Amino acid sequence: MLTTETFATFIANYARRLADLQETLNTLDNNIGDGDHGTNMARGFKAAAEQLAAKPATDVGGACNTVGMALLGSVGGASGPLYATVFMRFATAWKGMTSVDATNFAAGIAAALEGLQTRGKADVGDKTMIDVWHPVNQTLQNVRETTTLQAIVETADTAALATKQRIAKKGRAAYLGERSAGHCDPGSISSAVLFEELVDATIGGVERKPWPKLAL
Amino acid sequence: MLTTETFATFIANYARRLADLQETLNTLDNNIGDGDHGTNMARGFKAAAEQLAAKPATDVGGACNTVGMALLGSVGGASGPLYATVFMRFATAWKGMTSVDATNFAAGIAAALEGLQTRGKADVGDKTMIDVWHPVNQTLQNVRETTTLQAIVETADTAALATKQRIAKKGRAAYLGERSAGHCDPGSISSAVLFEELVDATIGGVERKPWPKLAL
Amino acid sequence: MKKLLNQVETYVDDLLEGMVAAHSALRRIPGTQVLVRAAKGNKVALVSGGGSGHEPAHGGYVGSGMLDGAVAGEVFTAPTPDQILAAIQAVDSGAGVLLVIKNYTGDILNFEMAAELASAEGIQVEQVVVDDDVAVDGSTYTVGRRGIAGTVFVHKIAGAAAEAGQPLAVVKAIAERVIANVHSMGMALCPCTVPASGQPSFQLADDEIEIGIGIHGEPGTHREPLRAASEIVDTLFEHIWASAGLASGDKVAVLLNGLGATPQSELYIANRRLRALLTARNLDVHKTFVGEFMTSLEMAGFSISILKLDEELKRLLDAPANTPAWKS
Amino acid sequence: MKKLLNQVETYVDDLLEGMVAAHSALRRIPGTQVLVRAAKGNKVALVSGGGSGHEPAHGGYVGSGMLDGAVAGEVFTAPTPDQILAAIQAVDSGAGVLLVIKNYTGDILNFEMAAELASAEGIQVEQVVVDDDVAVDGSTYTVGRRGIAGTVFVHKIAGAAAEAGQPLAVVKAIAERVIANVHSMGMALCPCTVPASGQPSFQLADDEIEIGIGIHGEPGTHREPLRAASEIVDTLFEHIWASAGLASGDKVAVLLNGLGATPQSELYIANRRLRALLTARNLDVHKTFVGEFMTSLEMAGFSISILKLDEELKRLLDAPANTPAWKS
Ligand SMILES: Nc1ncnc2c1ncn2[C@@H]1O[C@H](COP(=O)(O)OP(=O)(O)O)[C@@H](O)[C@H]1O
Ligand SMILES: Nc1ncnc2c1ncn2[C@@H]1O[C@H](COP(=O)(O)OP(=O)(O)O)[C@@H](O)[C@H]1O
Ligand SMILES: [Mg+2]
Ligand SMILES: [Mg+2]
Ligand SMILES: [Mg+2]
Ligand SMILES: [Mg+2]
Repeated sequence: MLTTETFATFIANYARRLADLQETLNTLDNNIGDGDHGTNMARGFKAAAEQLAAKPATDVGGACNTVGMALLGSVGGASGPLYATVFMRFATAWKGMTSVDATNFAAGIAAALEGLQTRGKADVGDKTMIDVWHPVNQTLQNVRETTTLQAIVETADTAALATKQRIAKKGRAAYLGERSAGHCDPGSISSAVLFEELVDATIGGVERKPWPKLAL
Repeated sequence: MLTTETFATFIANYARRLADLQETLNTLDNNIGDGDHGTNMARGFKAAAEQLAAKPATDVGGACNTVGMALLGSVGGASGPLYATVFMRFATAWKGMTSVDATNFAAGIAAALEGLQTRGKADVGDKTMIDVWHPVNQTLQNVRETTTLQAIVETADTAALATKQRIAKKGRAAYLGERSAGHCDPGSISSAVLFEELVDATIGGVERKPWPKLAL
Repeated sequence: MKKLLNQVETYVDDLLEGMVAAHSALRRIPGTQVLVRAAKGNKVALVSGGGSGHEPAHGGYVGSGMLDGAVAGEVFTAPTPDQILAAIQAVDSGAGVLLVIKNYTGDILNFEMAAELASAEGIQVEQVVVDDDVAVDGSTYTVGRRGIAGTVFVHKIAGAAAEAGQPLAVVKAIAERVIANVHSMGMALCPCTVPASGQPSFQLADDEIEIGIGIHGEPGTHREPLRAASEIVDTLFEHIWASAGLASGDKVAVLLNGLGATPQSELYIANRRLRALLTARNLDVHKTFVGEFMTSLEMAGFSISILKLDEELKRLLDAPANTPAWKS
Repeated sequence: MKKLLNQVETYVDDLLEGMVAAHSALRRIPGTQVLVRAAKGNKVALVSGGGSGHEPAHGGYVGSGMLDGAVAGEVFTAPTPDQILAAIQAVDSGAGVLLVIKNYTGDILNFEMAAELASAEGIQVEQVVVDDDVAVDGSTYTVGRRGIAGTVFVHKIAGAAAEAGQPLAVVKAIAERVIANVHSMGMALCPCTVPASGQPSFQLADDEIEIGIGIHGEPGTHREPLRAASEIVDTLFEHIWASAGLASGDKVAVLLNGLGATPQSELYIANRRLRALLTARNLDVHKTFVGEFMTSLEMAGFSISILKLDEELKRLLDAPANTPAWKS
């Protein structure tokens, strides 16, 4: 169950994962962008985890708000406003809740996706993190059991790896044109990892994928 | 015998040798200087050989003057004025002569050494071309037979290689202090090659030393 | 990674401190990565910025006749909205603020969020997006073209208009006229290394160059064999010519921008050919600027920017400016 | 060797052509490698020069308030006397010519020969020899110290005195006062490659730096381990301090000179520490110049020059100048 407490665990764990994966994400971004996605994400979620620990929230929405603001003030780049938007939308969707049920969970993800698309104006298939958030949202429309949240991890992982063959149409990688094909989108990988940690903190038992081996 | 004709041969051969040795001399200069001695010398004597061929001299002194002026206008660096001075002094010493006898030959070398020291103010042992010209001049004071000119080649070769262990006190290499030890002085090597070609054109039979192997 | 730095984490902080120490006309807003003029103007203010690693951009263009504020993100990372907002708040005199943004998703998103926040506070904010890089054909990718070194012309010319007391709408219109008339393209001989990553941003063989390079170490549109400087200039110029809509007799200004590690001698060697090409097309070169204006750390390579001038743009380009990196 | 050039043989010719194309106030004396002001002054003239590869030096300092002529040799090779003579002849207005020479055997020999030829023609010629590099202790080696980036201060200040109409003897005396009061030292992270040789001028391991580097790609006085920028600045500053005879309360000008491939960000990171050191010794920093002033092709590294100012030197440093590479 996603609660104020498991949400904090999620953020702490995700921050740790990002620190470990920083080089992998940078290398992915080097291939088709400017090589800073790992540094950006690690810096942002370190700040988010610290601020959440310093000022524990009393509800999930409040915690999301803290994370969103922390990201907004520390990441920059394209991913900063985008991930900040995700958590701001979570904050609105889950405002006042100390635990989030399956329906609200799905509503939060849908709101986040909507926020991402409003901000970034990317379509599915443009080789951005939308390529992960969109299928995850679809999976959730079908599978509403909290205990089957595991399914969205599979969806996210598969979707993230599937960005590899695409030609980027949005973000910095778009300037490479066809040269962007053959490399996974870094923001999609960081999103897949987010779902691994979100679901693991919520229902446990998620197996972490060996991303450096899979994505590089 | 050094004649107007053999002098022209000397310059043509020396220009060719310098073209072959350009990289070796550059590498030597890279070690303790700025890496241009080979380029400088090759450029200068190419110009000298061309100008001498274009406007053949009627006496050795005139040919020396042509070479000196060509060097002055094409080399630059430290070696330009120094080698130009050598040929200007030759020009004065051998003015009007169509062949240079042993006594005049020695006088010309002595005048060149004196000119080098007046211009460059280096002492023997400072790890400059003086370290070659000075012993060559001394050898000539003792051995005045044209047929034993071969002796000055040995003197020059030995002296040039002996610069290796010295610490430079003049020229660009001086700024390296003790780090200049362990590398032959490029200007001394180019001077040794000059004596090889000068003597070979004059009396023949000089064996060209494998400088890239010896000096590097 | 061989760099002159203290710690990777303090790279931007250290450089901003060193910049303010060097230039007394710059002031850093405490607690931020924002540089503003020490003396605030009473006029429309210009704010630009982006990731760090482009020095002298953007802080080097803060000063009379150009920018009022420059916001520095981490290396090659667009700055966060709170920093941009701090810059807007600091420079606004009531006459409004023009944001000069380069067309990258990160820059746009962060500057736009800051603009929304500033507008909510009642500050008049307008923005222009520079997209001078013809390497990327705007029609194929919906993101449009990138903004690169031509941005400096926007700073200079819109800055002169603001300095002359023009209202926000006019300053914005002039900036847009510069953007419409400036076309650029770059190439790289060697990549650069972002301090935080420690790895070269791409690998190039000894006989390869990247064509159509951006200013963040990212690869270009494609690779070509290394060849004579003049032939490389020809390639870049043909791309620019095809997009720029220039005609015989047009007056232009030229910016030959080193990306960081290219000696000025080589920039001049490139300019020799560029001038010959411009002359051959009967263009009237009003001014040529050669140097490092918008860099990618220690990348070796250069970009060409050509700005078509009308009488007003020419006058504003020539107008006085006094900033660390541009004096006229 | 990866360089932006056409042919090695035309490197200098091409760059001079590109330079003249970029800067309409420069004129090249036909058939030479000499750049002079397009408009000849009626005053004492300053001529400087040396090998190429130091761009913007020396042609970049030709213009009002600085040099009248600059002579370019081959890359890192002192120019020949005939070229220097052509420069002297072209700039002399009858008021005499001051040669600003850096202390290298090659430069001295060639400039001296040219001076002899010019004097023989009845031109008043004086010379000063800049020897600001404290890395080489002048007393140990009879050649004395090298001349490096501090030379630019000589161009600026003696140039201002000449522009103000001072006679040759006074301009020379002022140049000598600058020389006596400027002290410099440099370091390299990476070597450079002279086009004609095609090989890096030395080899450095990834964790090594050269200390006490000159400006011709030659190795420095010794090697040290790579360390934080601040510690490197400390090392250079201590050497300068030991030689410069500075005292608490002295007014100074500072030049932080990139050698070619060092990003401006890193120069500013160095300046941050340098300023802290100067402040700690209670020196009054009148002005700081950060950029590329006297380079070694694409060498990575930098030098620090500190000039002790008196009232007159300060006034002349601040006086207007308008050259491609220095505007004030
Ligand atoms: N318009 C967009 N919509 C959604 N996601 C985007 C968009 N543009 C970029 N992204 C995501 O952002 C990631 C890059 O983030 P990052 O490297 O941190 O920022 P930057 O590109 O500014 O350096 C990409 O991998 C992509 O997933
Ligand atoms: N003062 C001097 N007297 C005699 N020879 C000198 C002197 N200074 C330098 N040289 C010679 O000049 C050579 C270097 O010539 P070169 O590399 O062509 O010029 P530069 O040092 O100006 O680059 C040295 O190897 C040395 O033999
Ligand atoms: Mg990135
Ligand atoms: Mg040399
Ligand atoms: Mg980025
Ligand atoms: Mg030399």
